[in-house]
Amino acid sequence: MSQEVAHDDSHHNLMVKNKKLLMWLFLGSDCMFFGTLISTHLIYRKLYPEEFDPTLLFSLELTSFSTFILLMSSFLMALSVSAMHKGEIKSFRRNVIGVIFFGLIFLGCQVYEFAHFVHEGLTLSTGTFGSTFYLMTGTHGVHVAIGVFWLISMLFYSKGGNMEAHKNAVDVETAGLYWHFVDIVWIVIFTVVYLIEFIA
Amino acid sequence: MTTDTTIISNPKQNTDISELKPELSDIGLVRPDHSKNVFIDWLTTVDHKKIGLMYGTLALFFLLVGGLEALVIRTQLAVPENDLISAQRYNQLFTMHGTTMIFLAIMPLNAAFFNFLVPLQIGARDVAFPRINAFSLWAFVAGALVVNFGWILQALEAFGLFSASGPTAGMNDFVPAMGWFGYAPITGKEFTGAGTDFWIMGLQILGVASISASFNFIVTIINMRAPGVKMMRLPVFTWMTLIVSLLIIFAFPAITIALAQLMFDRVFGTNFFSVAGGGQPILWQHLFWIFGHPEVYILVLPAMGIVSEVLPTFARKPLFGYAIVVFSGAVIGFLGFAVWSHHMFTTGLGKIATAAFSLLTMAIAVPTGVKIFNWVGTLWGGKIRFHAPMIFALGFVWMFMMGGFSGIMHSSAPADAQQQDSYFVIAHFHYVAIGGILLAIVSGIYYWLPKMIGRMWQGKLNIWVGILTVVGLNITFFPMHFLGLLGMPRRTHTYLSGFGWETYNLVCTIGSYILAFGVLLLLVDIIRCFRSKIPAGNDPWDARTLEWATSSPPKVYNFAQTPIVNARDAFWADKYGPLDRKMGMVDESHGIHMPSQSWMPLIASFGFIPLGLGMSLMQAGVPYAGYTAILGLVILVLGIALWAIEGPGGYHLHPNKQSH
Amino acid sequence: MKKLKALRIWLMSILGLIPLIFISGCNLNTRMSTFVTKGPVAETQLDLFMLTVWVTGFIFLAVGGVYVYVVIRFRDKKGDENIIPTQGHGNPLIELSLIGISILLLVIIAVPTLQGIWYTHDVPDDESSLLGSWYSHGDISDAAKEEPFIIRAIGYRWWWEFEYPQLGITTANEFVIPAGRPIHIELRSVDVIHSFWLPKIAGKVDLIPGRANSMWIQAGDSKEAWIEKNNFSGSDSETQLAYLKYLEDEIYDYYYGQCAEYCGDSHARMLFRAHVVSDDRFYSWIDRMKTGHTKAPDDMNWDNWYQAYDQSPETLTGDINEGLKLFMGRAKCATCHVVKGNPRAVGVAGPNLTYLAERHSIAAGWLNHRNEDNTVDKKAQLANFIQWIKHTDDVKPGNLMWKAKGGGIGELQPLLNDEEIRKISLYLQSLQ
Amino acid sequence: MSYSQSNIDANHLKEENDRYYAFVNLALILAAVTGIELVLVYLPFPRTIIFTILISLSLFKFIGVVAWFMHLIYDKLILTMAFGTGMVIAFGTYTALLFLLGGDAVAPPEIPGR
Ligand code: HEA
Ligand code: HEA
Ligand code: HEC
Ligand code: CUA
Ligand SMILES: [Cu+2]
Repeated sequence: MSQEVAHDDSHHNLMVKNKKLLMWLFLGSDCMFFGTLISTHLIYRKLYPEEFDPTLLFSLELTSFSTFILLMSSFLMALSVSAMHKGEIKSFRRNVIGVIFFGLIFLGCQVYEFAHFVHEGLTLSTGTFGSTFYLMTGTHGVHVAIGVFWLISMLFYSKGGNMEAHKNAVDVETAGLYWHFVDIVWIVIFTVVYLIEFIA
Repeated sequence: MTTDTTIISNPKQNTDISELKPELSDIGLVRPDHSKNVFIDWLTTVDHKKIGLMYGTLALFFLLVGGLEALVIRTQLAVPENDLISAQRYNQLFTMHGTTMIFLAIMPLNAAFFNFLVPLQIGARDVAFPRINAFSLWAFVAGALVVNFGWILQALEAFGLFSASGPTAGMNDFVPAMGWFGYAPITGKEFTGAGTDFWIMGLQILGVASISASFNFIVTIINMRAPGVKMMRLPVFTWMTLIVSLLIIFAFPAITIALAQLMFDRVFGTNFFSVAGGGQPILWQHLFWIFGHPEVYILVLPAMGIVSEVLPTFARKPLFGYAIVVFSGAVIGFLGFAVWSHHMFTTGLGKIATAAFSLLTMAIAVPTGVKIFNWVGTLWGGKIRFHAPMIFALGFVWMFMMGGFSGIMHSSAPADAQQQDSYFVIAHFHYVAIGGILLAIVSGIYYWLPKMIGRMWQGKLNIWVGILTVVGLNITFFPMHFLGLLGMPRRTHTYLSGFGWETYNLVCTIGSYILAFGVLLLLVDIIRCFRSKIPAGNDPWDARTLEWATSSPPKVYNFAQTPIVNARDAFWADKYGPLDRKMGMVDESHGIHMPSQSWMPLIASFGFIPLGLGMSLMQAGVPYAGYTAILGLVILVLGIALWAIEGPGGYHLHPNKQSH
Repeated sequence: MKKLKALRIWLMSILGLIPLIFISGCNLNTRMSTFVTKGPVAETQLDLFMLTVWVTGFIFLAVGGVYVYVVIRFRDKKGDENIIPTQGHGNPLIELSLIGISILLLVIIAVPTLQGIWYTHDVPDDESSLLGSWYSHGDISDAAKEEPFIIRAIGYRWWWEFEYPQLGITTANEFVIPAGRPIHIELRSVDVIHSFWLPKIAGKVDLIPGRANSMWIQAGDSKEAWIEKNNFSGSDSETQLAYLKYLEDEIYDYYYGQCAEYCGDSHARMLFRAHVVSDDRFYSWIDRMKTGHTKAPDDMNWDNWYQAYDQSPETLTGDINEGLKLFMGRAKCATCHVVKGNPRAVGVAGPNLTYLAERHSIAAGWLNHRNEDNTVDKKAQLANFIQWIKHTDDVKPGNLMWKAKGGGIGELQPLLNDEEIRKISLYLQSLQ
Repeated sequence: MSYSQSNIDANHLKEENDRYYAFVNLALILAAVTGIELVLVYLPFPRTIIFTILISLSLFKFIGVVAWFMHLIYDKLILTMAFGTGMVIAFGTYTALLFLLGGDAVAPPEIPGR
């Protein structure tokens, strides 16, 4: 194992782990992905303000709840990264289970929301609103699902004492960054897609 | 450390590696390392040099394909009202010509140089993530296959063996025919058939390849530099690689999402760009060019990097104004994000927006001019040696400048109203593409191929390549300026006589054959170089940068001992500089750690093929295509999962002692 | 002799450029040349273009000159092999001044560019641009008087419709405009993106579905502008005469245009024409387009003709009548085409055919029958009609007249025979 | 190498423990802000004011998560640059785009022609 470290860290000019830098670059790039999606939605809202009235459909309570859930999952994620750095594998596992659990609740809410909306007649091909809304929130949902999947596999991997702070802290941290990013994207979506529709 | 002290002179080195025992990966499979089978070795390689060579070979192949398509286009246009090929075939040809040249020829040619050179120039053993690098290569292959797959169906269709049913029934265009920027709504399923789907899926896959490769290069350049290789000591080519990689990761997402939206429009009936449901086709144009304009700088900055290496070497002077050249490269890159609408001057942007984009576009001339001036400054006071790489580099400066000037003519929006979508645009970007990028790439090939394969060029064929390409490109594309200004629109499969276009077109066509002959001779010369008996030696050109310090071709581990760099033109300083500027060596007595080879990148990326083909064939009504797509997704996910589980592995080499 | 290598290449390249200069000496006064401008918009655009040419040409000579000088002056001479030149790294002062000069040169382009953007954007904002200020023929609505003259260009795959909403007429592929009058063009598309390009009169603007684009054109200078430009002074009548002569000599003409945005298979064959005429001829054209073909063949009243057509078609004899019968009946032409006057030819899927025989081309400008003196070559016209109806799909691959989901003439059972086609064509020729 | 077990214990433990409180505080604030936002939209203030406040609050949450949960303030500058470049380009580009696609350019529903 020591040889892997030797390779991975042989001479990092900036002492930032490769994986971590990679993840941050990916997140920078992901800003453009979500930027495109969100701006497409906003543009069509601006062009056709009358096309669809989302306030009739959206439930702010539900969305606020899932926003809250996601924020708290982020908190737990921060704790588990911290735990990993301290080498407290047990605490790490506890927190990650929390994150996964919250992530699943969020996904559940989204599935419920989608099902409800479709039932109420908002489908992918309902004007531009349906298209942009579902693709945007759906892409976000897929990000959450991938995150959950990632954390679950990490949880399993950590079971047999496979994880060691000096070796795997960076892996956990990378997953954590990803998870937080998904959270901040939702912070933006919550405001510009949901909240501002409700301003009186 | 000077030229001949690369320490690696153990002739038994290669055999040593292959005598290493195969190891087991974390999932218990035998790693494909040190395979005696050449094919397995290349398919599973994670060596950036081999990956670079494969990129280069494939890209040259696609350059031929794209060039052949161009020749058919030119032949069709040689005389008015020609009916050599049908309108549909012509439209497919220019679409595929543009797509092939940009995504399958020039970008991978650049990638070939990135791969081969960047780790060498920064004194690294490999890129930061060798397996991701392999994945990028094979994803590129998968994407190229998907984009071009339609030709097979089109051939079948021509013989009456296949026709579309299902969602695109009745539309038998299996090769895309909507232009390389695929303006909505002609990409909608009311107007075009499965060709568009192949194009969407293919570009999507190519995008994944480019983005993942770029992450890799950025991390490599930031993190893997040898001691002493400060950022401001990086060779300019490496700098340009860094900037281009950043451009890629920030520009490609726009087209990735746009393509996804388009795909949803076609497959799931959404309304992003379909007018009936309220979609605005103009949005596609914005999203495309938000990607598309940075893309043209993605194409040209590596070329500028190449030239910035070649000119100093053959003028025997350092690059004039290194810092400012680097800085202007960055400015070009980031200004490139602020000018996209200059491709849309005729779409009714409104006065303010038109004015803003017009001025911002002009602003790009300043940093570009800085580069030109600094190249001239580099030559000034030098001792210019006219070897083959230099000839093409000098040609680049001249021809690129001409292409840049027609760019400035475009940037004046009212003038552009007469030029947009005419042959004037074609002239503009072929000057920058061929006079610029291609000449620079040829220069790069002449410069670095000896390093890559360890053999030296022979004969004087390069003179003819130079004459024929430069003369050919001018004869082909110079008259196109006039064609455009005399009113000939682009993308027209034929034209009436009597508009004063006949002579020009004929001249263009003749020129294109001259140019093609030049390219053909280049290939001949390359083959001759491969068969050459003259060893290149480590440093055939008396060059300046680190890659020339190691052997030609470099060993798997690049440098037997990681160099410690003390100057900008590290190798030059080592050869001619004062003592305190010479290179040192890192003590690596514990041996060199090499990454293990792996099947997983190959497997994962080949999942893209059934995925891409399945999604597209579904649109053409082929049964079970949907399942094929799902299968592809499964392969992809499985490949990545196994990749994660198998672990990076690795083994140690002791170049100057015995391997363990 | 390494140095000679490069020099030889450059020499060859320059030799290669000579034939190009030859060609460029060629005639620039061609049908769609942007060098020969016939209106203020194109003129502004050309002026700007020439400005960019001069500025970049100057830079080209300056930078290119230095470049060539440097390459020759600093070439490696024999015996220099081991001399290592001074390793200079740059000179901030030179850099900054060159940047400064570049910016200065760009400003020279930028300022007129901004003026040009504002000027070419829409009809000048003045009294004389309003329709009411010059239109003196028949009634127009009060609203129209306060607007510029509007033509709505509508793009179809692969032909053009031109509507004159204020005057209530519609034509296709060839439209008529008065000289010296500013015109606001509304650009609409029904399917994909097209682009309206009339090089001698104005650069292009796209027709984008779902989007309300517009542009303005004007053929020839207005009288005031002409006087100012030529510094003309003389009595009113002299001025009028001289101005008319200018219009007569330089402006009244038949202009060629083309769709400039790729729009599918027959994009190359989506041309159009603008006929620039005097006010009087414009007015009379409007009159005729408004009334259309009041009479059926044989000078019959339409009501009578239809009565005969419905009850005793055999009484309608002669090629033209036979052609019209086919047009109305089996050939289904009337289901897609309007012939103004004919109460039953009201289909709107295809171009309006009113006074078709007076146009100088058909098939959106692809098949031409114009003599140089602006008359119609009748023989060529007949041949073109026949070719169009018979080989619609070859003339324009994929077009909607041939195949239109069961409505096209290519889907007729049985297809029209040669004799029938000739008769229809003769009928079409009677539309004048 | 530099990441030996003992090192972690010595330096990181204290650091991580300090961070713990920052995280808890931030979590509380985030929850509170979300609550405020929810209430805010129903308040009868002028649209623009609420809009501005909402955007600022969301920006605040955004920065909070990025800076603390994602350790940007503790970490190397290069990471902020990597992410920041993406953020700036995305924000700049799409804000511009939002202004470019104005409602006035949408064609009136009358189908062109007829
Ligand atoms: C491949 C690379 C490449 C490069 C480097 C460029 C460089 C430039 N391009 Fe080009 N361009 C394309 C590829 C490229 N382009 C392609 C592919 C298209 C068409 C896409 C399609 O429609 O299919 C296109 C189209 C295109 C258009 C749209 C035309 C239209 O469709 O109507 C415009 C408009 O402004 C434009 C402008 C410019 C400008 C201002 C530059 C500048 O960067 C040039 C700057 C360089 C110089 C000016 C020369 C050197 C400078 C000096 C010596 C300094 C002094 C000079 C001055 C002060 C003027 N380009
Ligand atoms: C960087 C990219 C690049 C390059 C290098 C080229 C290279 C060439 N292009 Fe390119 N071209 C584009 C990018 C490029 N093009 C793009 C983006 C478009 C727009 C597409 C669109 O509108 O959507 C375009 C469009 C375009 C058109 C306009 C088509 C139209 O609008 O109707 C034309 C017409 O002349 C043309 C010609 C050529 C020619 C003659 C070459 C020559 O340089 C080619 C030289 C030849 C070779 C390099 C190959 C050599 C071949 C042989 C030696 C044959 C022998 C080999 C065998 C038998 C195996 N191109
Ligand atoms: C399905 C509808 C349809 C039918 C039926 C049809 N046309 Fe057309 N016609 C069109 C369309 C669409 C065009 C424009 C085609 C193009 O230029 O791409 C056209 C173009 C023409 C033109 C050229 C007009 C011009 O100004 O360029 C003529 C002439 C013409 N049609 C005559 C006829 C005749 C005669 C018939 C009957 C034999 C006929 N059409 C039947 C749809 C139809
Ligand atoms: Cu219409 Cu091209
Ligand atoms: Cu551009």
